[in-house]
Amino acid sequence: MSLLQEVWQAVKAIGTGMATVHKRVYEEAPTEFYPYVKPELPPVSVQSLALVENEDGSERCIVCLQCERACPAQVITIERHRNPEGKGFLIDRFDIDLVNCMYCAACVEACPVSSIVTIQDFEMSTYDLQTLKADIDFLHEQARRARQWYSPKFGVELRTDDGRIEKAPPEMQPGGLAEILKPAEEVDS
Amino acid sequence: MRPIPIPEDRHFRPRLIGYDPQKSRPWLERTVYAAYVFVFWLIVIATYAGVPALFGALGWDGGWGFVLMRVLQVVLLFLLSAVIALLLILVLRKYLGKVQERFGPMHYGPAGGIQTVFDALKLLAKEDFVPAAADALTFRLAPAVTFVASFAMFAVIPFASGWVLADTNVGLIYLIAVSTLSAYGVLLGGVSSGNKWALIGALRAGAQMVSYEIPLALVFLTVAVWSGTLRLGGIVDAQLGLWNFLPLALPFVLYVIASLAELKHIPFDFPEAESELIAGYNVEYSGMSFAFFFLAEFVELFLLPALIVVFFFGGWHGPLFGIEPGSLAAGALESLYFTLKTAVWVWIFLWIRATLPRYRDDQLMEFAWKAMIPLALFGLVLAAYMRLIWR
Amino acid sequence: MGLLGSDERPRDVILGTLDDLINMARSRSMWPLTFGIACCAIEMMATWDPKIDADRFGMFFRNTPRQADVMIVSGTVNKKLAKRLRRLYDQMAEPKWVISMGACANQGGPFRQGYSVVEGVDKIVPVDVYIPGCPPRPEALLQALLLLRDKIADRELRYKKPREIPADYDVMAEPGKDGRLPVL
Amino acid sequence: MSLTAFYALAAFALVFAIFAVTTANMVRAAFSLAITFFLIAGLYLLLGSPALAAIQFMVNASAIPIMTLFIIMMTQSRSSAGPRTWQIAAGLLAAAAALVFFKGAVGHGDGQITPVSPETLGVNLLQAALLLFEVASVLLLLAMVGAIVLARRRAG
Repeated sequence: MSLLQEVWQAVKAIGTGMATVHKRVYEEAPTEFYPYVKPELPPVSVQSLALVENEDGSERCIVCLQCERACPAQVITIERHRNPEGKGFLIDRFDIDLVNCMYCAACVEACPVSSIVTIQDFEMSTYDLQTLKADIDFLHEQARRARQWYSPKFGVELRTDDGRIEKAPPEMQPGGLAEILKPAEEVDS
Repeated sequence: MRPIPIPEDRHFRPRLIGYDPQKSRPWLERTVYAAYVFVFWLIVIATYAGVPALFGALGWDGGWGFVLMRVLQVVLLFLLSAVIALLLILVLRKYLGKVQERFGPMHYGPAGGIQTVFDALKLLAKEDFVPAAADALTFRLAPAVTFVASFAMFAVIPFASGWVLADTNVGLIYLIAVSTLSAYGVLLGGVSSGNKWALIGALRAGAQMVSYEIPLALVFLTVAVWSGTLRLGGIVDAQLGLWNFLPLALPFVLYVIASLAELKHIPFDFPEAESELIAGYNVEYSGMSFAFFFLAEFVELFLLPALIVVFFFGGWHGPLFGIEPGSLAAGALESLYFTLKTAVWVWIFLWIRATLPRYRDDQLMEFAWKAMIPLALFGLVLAAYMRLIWR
Repeated sequence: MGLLGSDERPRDVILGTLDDLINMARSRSMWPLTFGIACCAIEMMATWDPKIDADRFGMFFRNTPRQADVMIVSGTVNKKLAKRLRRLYDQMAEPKWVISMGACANQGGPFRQGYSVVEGVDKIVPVDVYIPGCPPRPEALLQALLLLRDKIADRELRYKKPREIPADYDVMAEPGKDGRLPVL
Repeated sequence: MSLTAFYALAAFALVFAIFAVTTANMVRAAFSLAITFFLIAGLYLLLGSPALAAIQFMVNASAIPIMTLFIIMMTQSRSSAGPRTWQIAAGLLAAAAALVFFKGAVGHGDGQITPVSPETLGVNLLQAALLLFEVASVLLLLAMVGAIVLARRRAG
């Protein structure tokens, strides 16, 4: 009898498995249609780097070399000279080697003025590696193309349609809505 | 300052070519499948009714004219097997995708309908490579042998009453012989590749196919004993009152299991177990030779379910709605019934493939020799006894 | 790279159309080789998961290099692996393409100053598409695969051809302190 | 037409048989042996016995060469030295002896082919030739037992 029972168990198990598999057919697939629909990434997702300018077009970067020192992969090269008319420095060269970059965002953490930021542009694949040797123009262009970016000091910032830079509403900030709304809810209850 | 010039265009976007569904469209998918099945049906009608009618009208139905007619029919059947492979690969990929909660191929052609055509074209144009360690002649022959072995089964498959190439009275023995033959190409391909994975895969394939040949042959004999004939048309006609899967339930289950093993199909896909042997016996094959292995596999995936239908599910039988049997319309309708019944069984085989994991090699052989063969012998004796009592 | 002639040949009507058709078929049925090296390989697997589903574009993995069209180099290639990588590339049947995935495969990435790291897989095999990132997102890999599709479909006229790199296995292994090549 | 088919089948069967015994590559030898058996099955078909042809196809042309291939794979011996001179001589001698022995059968057909149905074959096998049939099965059983004994001894 135990043999028959074993056979029955096996048949039942296979039947259950096949029924489970068949139910999957009617489930809705979670597929994003990537090249047709561009996926929305969370604002803190580090896909590429950019160098933000101020709204009036002046340089936000103060050329303090903090990012160059912080970079673990040593992909940032900055050359500067002292500003002849006033204090501070002017940029001669600001290169980020996006080929060898680890996208760890240590430079973004280190930046005191939130000039170097992370953006969510992941479509950086290329036929030619030289397109990824980013100079300052390219980094600015990346920032201008981006609709939103992130730095730890200012949080998520948005570029509006008329070119102004705004701080994102609290629900868009990282860990945002939950953290901000929690005390309020506690007060309510 | 900068030694290497940087290109102007830094951003590359993939072109949005291809059919853009944005969501799955089940009706479109079904239309594609139906179109393939319709082409299949047309070819069947052309092969078994069109060509003989044409040759009869021309008066070439004797001597060499008859040979020419048969050659034309075989060419049409080759076309048929290509359609089968294109459809079944597409259905397999889309069905496995559905089961895994994703879409299969869906952007090239309506609902991905011509994806497999692109695959076939690519394999045609790809380099066909013979490794230095291989025995070139045997290496080249093996895919052809594999394909011919599965293709030869078409000779005795009845698509409708009288729609069969060779309605021989030894059809069943021929089937046993041909299905033994399909181990050949696999063995030859594996041995001649000069590759250890191919050799192990071929060894496994040979052991598995030869072992499961025996229960398969015993089931064939059981059906022959029950129906009292070795002719496939006769077996179908003997099922007019009652389809065989009811009285022959045990041989039917054994047949399904053994044909899964013959197909080298999950859960018995040892010869090409990807995680153990890279691709098994066809590891060194590329381009067209590999395509022929693929073609043979999917033609078998059609033929073995077709044999299930012939042996156990009444072949071409179905309601004829008052059409006179023997006419062209009746034949077309019967072949449609046969095709649809086979399609259901192909789907069940794919379902099994989507569900079960792989067996273990020694368990497989143990199962064949210690369970399948005694049960098949028991089924044979039982069928003979039942026939003595009831008929 | 085309079967029926090189790109330099002037386009004629019949062969040109046939060549276009074959390139179309090739571009729409690219089967990558299962060849994962490092953390990028995890993202490579994720590209075929339900969310991204590269199988929509007719791509699925083949385990044997003979039947594969695209090699995705997904991770750090050290000098010992370089020889194997080139061997796998040589085993692939023509036509074949290479995608370099992630910083390590592109130019060595954070490990580029290591003594054992190959600084860029394009020193060993001709690379068609590069993906930056450490590791790149699955969508980025899908983008690269589609860029490669466009490149193949265009008969590579618009793009610079990757340079042919000779299969000189000896340069891939650095001699040891005794001046002899390591036994691989 | 059947005469043409007969000559074609016979000629190819001879060619492949000669190739099977002369080639040094054992895989090719096994394969051409199988082809020879196929062609002989075709000859049976021409003689009006499809059942015998199918059985020849099944046993001699499929099962036996597959076993041979299996043995070749297991022993990893891909090529042999090829036939030696004395082997060729012995083979020719055996062929001549066979020709003499079957001299009476050559060229004595009356051109009439009587088709043999599977029923006739089965009835003959189990009535007239029952003793031979049983002796053959006992022989096979002995071979099987012997194989098992050999395999067990090596394992123990």
